Amino acid sequence: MNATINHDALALILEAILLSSDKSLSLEQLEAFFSPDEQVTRADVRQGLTALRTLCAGRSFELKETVSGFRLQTRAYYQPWVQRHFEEKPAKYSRALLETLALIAWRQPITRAEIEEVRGVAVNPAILKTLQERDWIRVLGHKEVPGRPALWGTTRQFLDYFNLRSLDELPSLEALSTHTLDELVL
Amino acid sequence: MNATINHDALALILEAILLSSDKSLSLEQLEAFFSPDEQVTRADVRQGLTALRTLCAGRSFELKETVSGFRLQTRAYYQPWVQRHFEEKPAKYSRALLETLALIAWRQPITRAEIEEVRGVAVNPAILKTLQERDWIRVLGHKEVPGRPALWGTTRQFLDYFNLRSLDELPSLEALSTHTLDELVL
Amino acid sequence: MVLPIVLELTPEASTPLALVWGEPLATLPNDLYIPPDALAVVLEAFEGPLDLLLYLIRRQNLAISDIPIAAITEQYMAYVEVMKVFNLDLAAEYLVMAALLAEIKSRALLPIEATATTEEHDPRMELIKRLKEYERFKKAAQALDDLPRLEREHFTAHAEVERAKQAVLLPEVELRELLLSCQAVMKRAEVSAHHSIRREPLSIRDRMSKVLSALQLNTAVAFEQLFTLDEGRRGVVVTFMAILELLKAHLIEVLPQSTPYAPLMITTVETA
Repeated sequence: MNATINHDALALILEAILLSSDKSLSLEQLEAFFSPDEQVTRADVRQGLTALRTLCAGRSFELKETVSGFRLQTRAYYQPWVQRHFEEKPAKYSRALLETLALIAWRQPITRAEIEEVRGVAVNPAILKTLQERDWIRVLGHKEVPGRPALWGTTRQFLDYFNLRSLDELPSLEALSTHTLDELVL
Repeated sequence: MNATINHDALALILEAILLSSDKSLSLEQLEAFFSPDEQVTRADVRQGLTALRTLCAGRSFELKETVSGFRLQTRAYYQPWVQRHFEEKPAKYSRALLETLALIAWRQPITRAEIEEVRGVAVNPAILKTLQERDWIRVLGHKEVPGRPALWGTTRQFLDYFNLRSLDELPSLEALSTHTLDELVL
Repeated sequence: MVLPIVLELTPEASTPLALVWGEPLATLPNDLYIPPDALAVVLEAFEGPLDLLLYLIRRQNLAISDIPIAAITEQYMAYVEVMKVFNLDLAAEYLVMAALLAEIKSRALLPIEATATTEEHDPRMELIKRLKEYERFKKAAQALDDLPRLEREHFTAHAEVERAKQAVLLPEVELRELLLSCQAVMKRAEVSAHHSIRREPLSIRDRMSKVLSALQLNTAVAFEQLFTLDEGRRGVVVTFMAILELLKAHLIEVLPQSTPYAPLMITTVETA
């Protein structure tokens, strides 16, 4: 190795190379970043990487060796913050979903057929699934009619989400049909 | 600010956020990475960034503020090595492209005819297309003359790419021209 | 025709052309093979007539304002002739400039009084102004190119993130939205006449759900256990009505008593 480069300086060069790379780099690939007159051997690269690993102690990122080589990656500790890069903007729920949820809230226990009867259209099973996954609705039992359809109702999580202590706090259907929304104290 | 986070810890969180971002992030955007109960204010983010700048001393990368915010970038010193990510030399821009871009940068808003007037030659449409595809220039409006030609100006991406916080950071044309005349008389 | 030019033609592109232009142009045989791109390369080195003029002026270490117009015009015309000789697709701008130079040159030969009257349209001053302006932007382009930039001096520093679990942000819903939905759906249902919406106090509906869920957890629940005495008389009534509604709807049933006055056991309806 060239006398003008020590292993700490080499570690920083490797850091710059890895930080500007979009993929992992093998020892061989890293070696190729140096020109022949720099006389950086594979052993030097190895030592440089060891020095780099030490340099990264106490930083937000670490040197990671994978099957395809080396890369710098943020430490698991920072996941909660870093994660937000990948959070997608929440979609909006469809009108069909909100109406289904409203019917389950005000008319529980209610079967899917009953929801369909009021809404006048079929309920997409995906809607019930979404609402279930959100823990807002659950099956309370089964109606004793042919097919034993599930009876849906809302959950404690539903009340929590909407800041309600009980379903009594929902405006009554009478109030809904005779008053405009603004008149209802929300 | 939450007592459990100090500014050095915050600096490392900001480091992780910036290292995992593919674009510059503004103070506002950085602030949004923290949940309300972390109680990280914009002033905290600012202090965290100052701490991060210090933390980067002696590393291969630095904190850079450009027009759209903050990013971490490798230092110019590492250019000879980092450059080799490219199989070939980095894109060298033609004089025609650079002159066109210079006219748009210093003289915006400017029409194509005005560019041609100064340069004394027609502007190849491919140049404007290239500059647009790089997101360095955009149409700011149209000049109220026959034909309503497009008025060109530079973008934030242009400033980001050339490490500028604002157009004010471009060298002044006066400085450039006096320098030129002295040189010419030799 | 004066041809002082050929070899040191351009600052950048002289090497490949030396072979072609080793001899004075006038002696070039017509059938000499000229690499078709050679002159194009030369011309590409100039960004137009202004750039070529600047080059000619600079070569003589002159300030723009001191242009010896006659000499420069001759040199400029020589270039244009070369371009013509090689049948180069000569940009019209070069010819326009040639005409301008010729005009300036001929004016210079006129008596001073004749030119003084048209001073505001002095084409020489105009040209000098344009040359200075162009040179300014030539420098600006160079200054721009000298700025440290991404993908050359600097690279965005990027570390990988292990994306173990994807956080999905769920849509937010306001109670107001839910109310609007309910209002909308009810209105639609009322419009279609054959649906009569029974209006029951919500508290009974709520209690029906609670009773059903209590029965979900246990196979059978004592009737008394379904009541919360703390709720007072109204609560008891509501629960009792809920149980009656559920019985009416055949959602629950009362198990047969094993002995008289044994506790009433309530269970969900099981059908085979």
